[in-house]
Amino acid sequence: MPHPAERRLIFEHVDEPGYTTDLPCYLAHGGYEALKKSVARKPEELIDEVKKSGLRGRGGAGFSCGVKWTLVDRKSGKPIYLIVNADESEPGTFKDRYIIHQDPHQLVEGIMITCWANQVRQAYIYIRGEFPRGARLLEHAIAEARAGNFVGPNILGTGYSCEIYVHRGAGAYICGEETGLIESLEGKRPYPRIKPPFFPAVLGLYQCPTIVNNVETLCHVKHIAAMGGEAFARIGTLNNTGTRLLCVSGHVQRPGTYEFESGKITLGRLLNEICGGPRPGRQFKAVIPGGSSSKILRFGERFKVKQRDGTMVDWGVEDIPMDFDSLAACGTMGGSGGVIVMDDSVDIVAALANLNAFYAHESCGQCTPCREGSLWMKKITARMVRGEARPEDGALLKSVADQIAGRTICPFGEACAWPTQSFVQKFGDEFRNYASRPNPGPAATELA
Amino acid sequence: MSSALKPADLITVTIDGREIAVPKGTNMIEAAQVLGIEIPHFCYHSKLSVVGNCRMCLVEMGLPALDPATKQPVMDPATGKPKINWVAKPTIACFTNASPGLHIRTGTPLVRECREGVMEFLLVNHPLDCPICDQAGECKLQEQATGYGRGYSRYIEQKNVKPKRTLLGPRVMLDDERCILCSRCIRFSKEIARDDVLGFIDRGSHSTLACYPGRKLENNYSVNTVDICPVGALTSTDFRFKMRVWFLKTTPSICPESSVGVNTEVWSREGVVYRITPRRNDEVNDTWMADSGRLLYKQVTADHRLREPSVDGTTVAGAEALAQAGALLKAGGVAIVGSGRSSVEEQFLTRKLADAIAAPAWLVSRVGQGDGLLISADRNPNVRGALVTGLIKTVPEAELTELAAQIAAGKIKTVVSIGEDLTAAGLGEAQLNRIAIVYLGTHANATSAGAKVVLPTLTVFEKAGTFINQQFRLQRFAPAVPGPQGAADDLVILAGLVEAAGGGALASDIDGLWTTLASEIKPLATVTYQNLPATGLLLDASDFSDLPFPEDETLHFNPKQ
Amino acid sequence: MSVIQVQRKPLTFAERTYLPQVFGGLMITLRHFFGRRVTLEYPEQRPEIAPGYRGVPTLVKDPNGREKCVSCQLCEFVCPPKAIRITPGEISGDGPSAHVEKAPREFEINMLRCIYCGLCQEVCPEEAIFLQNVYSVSGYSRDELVNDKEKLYQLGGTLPDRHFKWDKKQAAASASPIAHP
Amino acid sequence: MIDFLTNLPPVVLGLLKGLAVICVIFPIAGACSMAERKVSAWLQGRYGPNRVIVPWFAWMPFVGRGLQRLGVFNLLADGGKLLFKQDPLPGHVNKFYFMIAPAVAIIPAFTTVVVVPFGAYFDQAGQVVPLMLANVDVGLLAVFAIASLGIYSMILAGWASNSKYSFLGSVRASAQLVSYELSLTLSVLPVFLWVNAPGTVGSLSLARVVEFQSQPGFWGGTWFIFLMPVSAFVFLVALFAETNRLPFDMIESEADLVGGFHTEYGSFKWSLFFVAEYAHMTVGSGVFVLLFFGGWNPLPWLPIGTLFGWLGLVQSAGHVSYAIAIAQGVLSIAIFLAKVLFMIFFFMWVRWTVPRFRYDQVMRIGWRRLLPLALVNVVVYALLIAVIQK
Repeated sequence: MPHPAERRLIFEHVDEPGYTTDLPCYLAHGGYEALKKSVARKPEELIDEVKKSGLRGRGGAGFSCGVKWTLVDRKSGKPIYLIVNADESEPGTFKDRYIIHQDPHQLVEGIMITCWANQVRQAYIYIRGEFPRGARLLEHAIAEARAGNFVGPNILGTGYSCEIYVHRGAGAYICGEETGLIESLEGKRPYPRIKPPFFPAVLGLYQCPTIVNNVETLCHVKHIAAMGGEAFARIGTLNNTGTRLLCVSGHVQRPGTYEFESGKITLGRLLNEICGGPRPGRQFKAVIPGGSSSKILRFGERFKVKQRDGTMVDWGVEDIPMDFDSLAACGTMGGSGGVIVMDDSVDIVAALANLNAFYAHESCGQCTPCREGSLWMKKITARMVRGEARPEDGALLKSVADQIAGRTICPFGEACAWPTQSFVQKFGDEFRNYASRPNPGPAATELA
Repeated sequence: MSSALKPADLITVTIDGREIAVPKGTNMIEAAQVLGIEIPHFCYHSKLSVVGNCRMCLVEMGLPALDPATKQPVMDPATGKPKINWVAKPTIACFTNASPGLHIRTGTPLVRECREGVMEFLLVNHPLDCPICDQAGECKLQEQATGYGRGYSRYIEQKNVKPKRTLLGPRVMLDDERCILCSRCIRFSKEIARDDVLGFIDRGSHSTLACYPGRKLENNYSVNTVDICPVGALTSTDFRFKMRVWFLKTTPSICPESSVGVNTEVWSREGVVYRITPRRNDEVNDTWMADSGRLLYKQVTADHRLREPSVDGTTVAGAEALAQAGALLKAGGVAIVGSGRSSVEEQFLTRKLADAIAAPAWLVSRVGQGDGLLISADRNPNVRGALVTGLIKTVPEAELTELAAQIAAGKIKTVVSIGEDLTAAGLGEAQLNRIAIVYLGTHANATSAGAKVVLPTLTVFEKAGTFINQQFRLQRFAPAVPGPQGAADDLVILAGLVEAAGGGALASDIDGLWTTLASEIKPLATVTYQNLPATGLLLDASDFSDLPFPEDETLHFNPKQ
Repeated sequence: MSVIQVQRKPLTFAERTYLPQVFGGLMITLRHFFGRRVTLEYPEQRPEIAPGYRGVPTLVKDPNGREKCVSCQLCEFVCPPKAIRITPGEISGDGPSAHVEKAPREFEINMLRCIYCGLCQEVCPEEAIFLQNVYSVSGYSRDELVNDKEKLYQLGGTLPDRHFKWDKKQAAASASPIAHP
Repeated sequence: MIDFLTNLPPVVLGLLKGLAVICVIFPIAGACSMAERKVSAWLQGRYGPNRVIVPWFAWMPFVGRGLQRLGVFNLLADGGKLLFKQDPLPGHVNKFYFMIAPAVAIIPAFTTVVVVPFGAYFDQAGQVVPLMLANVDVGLLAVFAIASLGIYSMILAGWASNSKYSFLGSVRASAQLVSYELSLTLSVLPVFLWVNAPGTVGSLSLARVVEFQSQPGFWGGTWFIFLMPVSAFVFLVALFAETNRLPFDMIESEADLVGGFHTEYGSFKWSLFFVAEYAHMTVGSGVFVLLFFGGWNPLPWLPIGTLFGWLGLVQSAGHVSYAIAIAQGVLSIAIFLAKVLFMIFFFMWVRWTVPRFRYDQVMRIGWRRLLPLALVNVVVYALLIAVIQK
């Protein structure tokens, strides 16, 4: 059962007894009503609604969805494509998969509304290769929707046709980056493109204007279409509208995916109240609030943050509201909503070694700093965990990370540099003393 | 090139505080080069598409701040110049094209730090085996590590292991550990050679250059990937481990492979040629050349090279052979078979010889399949030279049928062949038995074997001269190595023959000859050998515009235009 | 740097006559006349060669008996009198040090030209060439004084290695999951 | 025996004597070159030549080894080498004068020996008979006159060599010789003023000078070096210059003129120059010993006659004992030779101690120091002698 503090839009029916992924079940719960309503309106009106809603992309960057749509080059005469980014590869994030597994038709409806709003004739769902069941569910849902005339030619008798294709990736983190994803979709190595000039809104899939949206974002579009942009904007806080899916994992009593009004719940309440606090006899040590690429927060840190109205507040980690702006003000980011919790049993160097191993494995290898830097950082942390740490390794790690961030083609550079930068910055003492630590933790031996 | 542009097409950009006007869209590496500012780079190549993956060319970029209301540039009251908004993150110069008001800075601490960082990253998994690497000495990684690197290593981990000695094709060897994944070779194969066989496999730092399974990098332009490889990852199997480049002297030359006239550098040491590489000429061959042309230097030391003058198969002194040839010429009934492989100067002297004894002259054509890139159908490098100098009046044919008929008619008793194999040119045993042959050439063949007088001459690598290519572009080549002891410069022999035949004394040195050339050949009136531009000189070809040349379109030549 | 003007002391009369100085000098030489002889009687007595002595340049092998020179030709390049001549060659792909790829096919040092400057040793990136303690070189013909590769290795012998660079490289390669071709 | 000798025709006798001179001086000069090498070595803490040995000597215990260490056989080897090695004749030289120059060098060097007494014995009358080839009155004048001819060889050699170095060397040498000849001559004047007291038969014979130093009594037995130290000094310095020895070897100047006058010479011709130089040095030393060191007198105030007396080597009156005469002669020659050898050693000692003067310094010393000194010396002694002998 949902926690009383939750506000469920996307997860409204999720986990309801008897709620299935089938079309009849979805229709019985009011499915595709929003689509029907939408196709009766002008596409421009819908874009306005989304703009009014203040919806921000849920993929990680938090870019305004309405603005993204307006940036699309509609004058080129080329077809416009919609790509649904279901390549949910960020460690600690599992919300899109949950949506697809529990309510695929909601996504399909969101896609169709978006397609109508942007007059897209072909939409691609790029789903991660590791989600075979999700892909099958989506394919099934699309077939059902086509049978119900929600997808395909002449939708709902409007004369508007749109096809959705499911494309399964081959399993690379970089395919979650929109231009890398586009390359992959085109059948090439997913080397991210250089921006500028290759903004998808202008030169996207097959050099045509392309919209790339996250699964959660598109689900929100459905709700915006249903309730209206202004109503949606009233949910959550100013500039962080709507609800937010948070995926809590790690050392809490009740990990899971929760949906809250954006910014209405603090990190402390989320972890202690909703998720049941730390494991018995343990204390929270650190938390990564927005997927593994976001910067880590150490419990005990204080943040002086200037609010929108000009007042200064002094927050501890527990007091940070879970929205894009507050987390950014505290030096980290909302990202994809993957909250990774670590208690005092965690060997922080080993944790970083784990993350670095991931990033070294996932670097595409296109540009130099990330390609060589990520592997170097992995080798350093792996060596440290292996018991060959040197006191200067922390500083070296930081320096290597500094050489990556901001100098790469795609944001992966930051994604792999930020964890290292923040880990070393906030747990510098542990890195310095790692060589002389008294008792290597079990995680260390496991990693080594 | 830029002088042809109207000033309106130029836009002003500011590099390190210095302004320069460049055509719109010029990228910042090229623009900075004009100012003499070097922006280091690995993956960028002016003739290939830009990918921006090496990140070596990071610079700071700024654009004039615009007033949001008026869209006019905001002026800085302090300097009176537009205020510049500098982008916080560094930007790659190779993908930053000139736009109005663009500012870049290449010498700031941030840029320096970026370069140091990228150099360090490039070197951490590089094997640093410069002592055995053929690229050492012309390696951009070495140069830029010296110029922009830290000078020390902080890397103590195990380096990546990748395949070494992978044979990508018959002429290209790959050492993956040295590869910095700049993808120049991939782009070249795809975009220039149109043979998309290369690609990366694996990912991240373990990325490895490889051929498409079952394919090989064996197109006739494969060695260009070796040239453009900024490190020693791709090496030429022919040049591999032969000599360090810093010992080699380069001599500008022209590839005699076809009438394209590819500009080349000949790399030699102590009289031995080690390799040939393309020399950039944006009007002819850009920075490329065919693999087949690179091997032509082997003819210098070929076994069948003619090394001694001979008369009736007996080795004699040069002067005696020349005297024998002169006697034959004076006897009359002489025909001359010139060569499309001779230089303009030699063809001019050949014409003089023909004039002196009123001998008819022919050329033998060599036509093959053009590849549309840098090998044209006409495999003689200098047929147009023979036309310009007046040695012949029309495009030559492959068979000397007219000569054969004249021999059969008994009009011809002596044939002077300039390096042409008469047997291959259609003269049969019956004709050859009736004539005495004076053969001037570099290599032995059936004709030289049966020649009365053989006068060994020099290859294109051993002499100075000029060729006129298919565009009627006069291009110069210089001697790279000395010729064999017994061989003499073609010009000396020809001038000697002219004199022996009573044609008067002509200069036999290149500069002296050019004064005669300039005065006698109208299109060359203003030219001397020394003042020829490095990119060659385009001659007026209107006199020959209706001749049926065999060439099709190549890289910078379109016969239909 | 400031210049200090040193006033030279005026000479005394005795000094100006030069005779006391001459006499003093004579006394000094006389002391040596009766003093100990310092000459080394060379062929019988051999000088003690100090470490770092720059004798004849030689090629050395590593403790595993592998020739260290990879024929990078830097010594040939740096040699001021151009005494070194190297013909590089490739190591066949099946030998124990095949991974090194390159070794000199011929290596000649002309001792008639060598000036013992030691630049070749200094420049050698592989620590393969050493000026060792052989200082007496003689021969009956010019050819004899051109040391070929065999002679150079014979003179050089084996020196301890601090790095085992190539062996480590080979170990890393064979330990790597990527097959070494 | 002696009779037989004395009764020989003068020409034959002269030839024999000349032969004797060559046989003595030539080896001495040769030995000096070896001595020079040994002395220089010892002065510098070296061993010097000590390698060569003849096999027969090698078989001799101790002696052979000792001779070898002394470098005696090196002398032979050197001589042999210089005699037999190829004698180069450069193409650019004036061949005649080039060839003749070494001979011209040798002749005056050996000739001067004629008037130099090298020993003495007492005849039956108790008169001292000096041992010399020609006891002529001109004595010292002959030495000076002939010795200064030596410079012609150097000028010849330098000029005939047709080489800048040689020419400069010989020009310097001639200038130097002229400069120091004056001082040399002036320095001995007081000696002869002293010796040739008014009224006596004037003589410039060197034997006379020795005789003078052999007189009994304090003043009589005083060597002239004590009576006339300044003269001795000036003579010595001028002698160094005259014999072209360091620090006055303008003629060779090997630091700036390669080899000076002999730059173009080699092998035997070259060696002749050195023999001449050493011969000059030997004769010069002899003259110095005779003039200032008491000749064959063993010690100051100890005339040789007294020594003979102590040793019982006295001729009984009226009867000439050849044995005694020979013994006396040998002893006096030995004493004289010892002194000469010491002087030669002194020459070498100075050479390996004092650095070479610059040419201008040589000139300045000669003209502005030594000549005034010699002049003053003459005047002072002339007055002094005048006063005393009055």
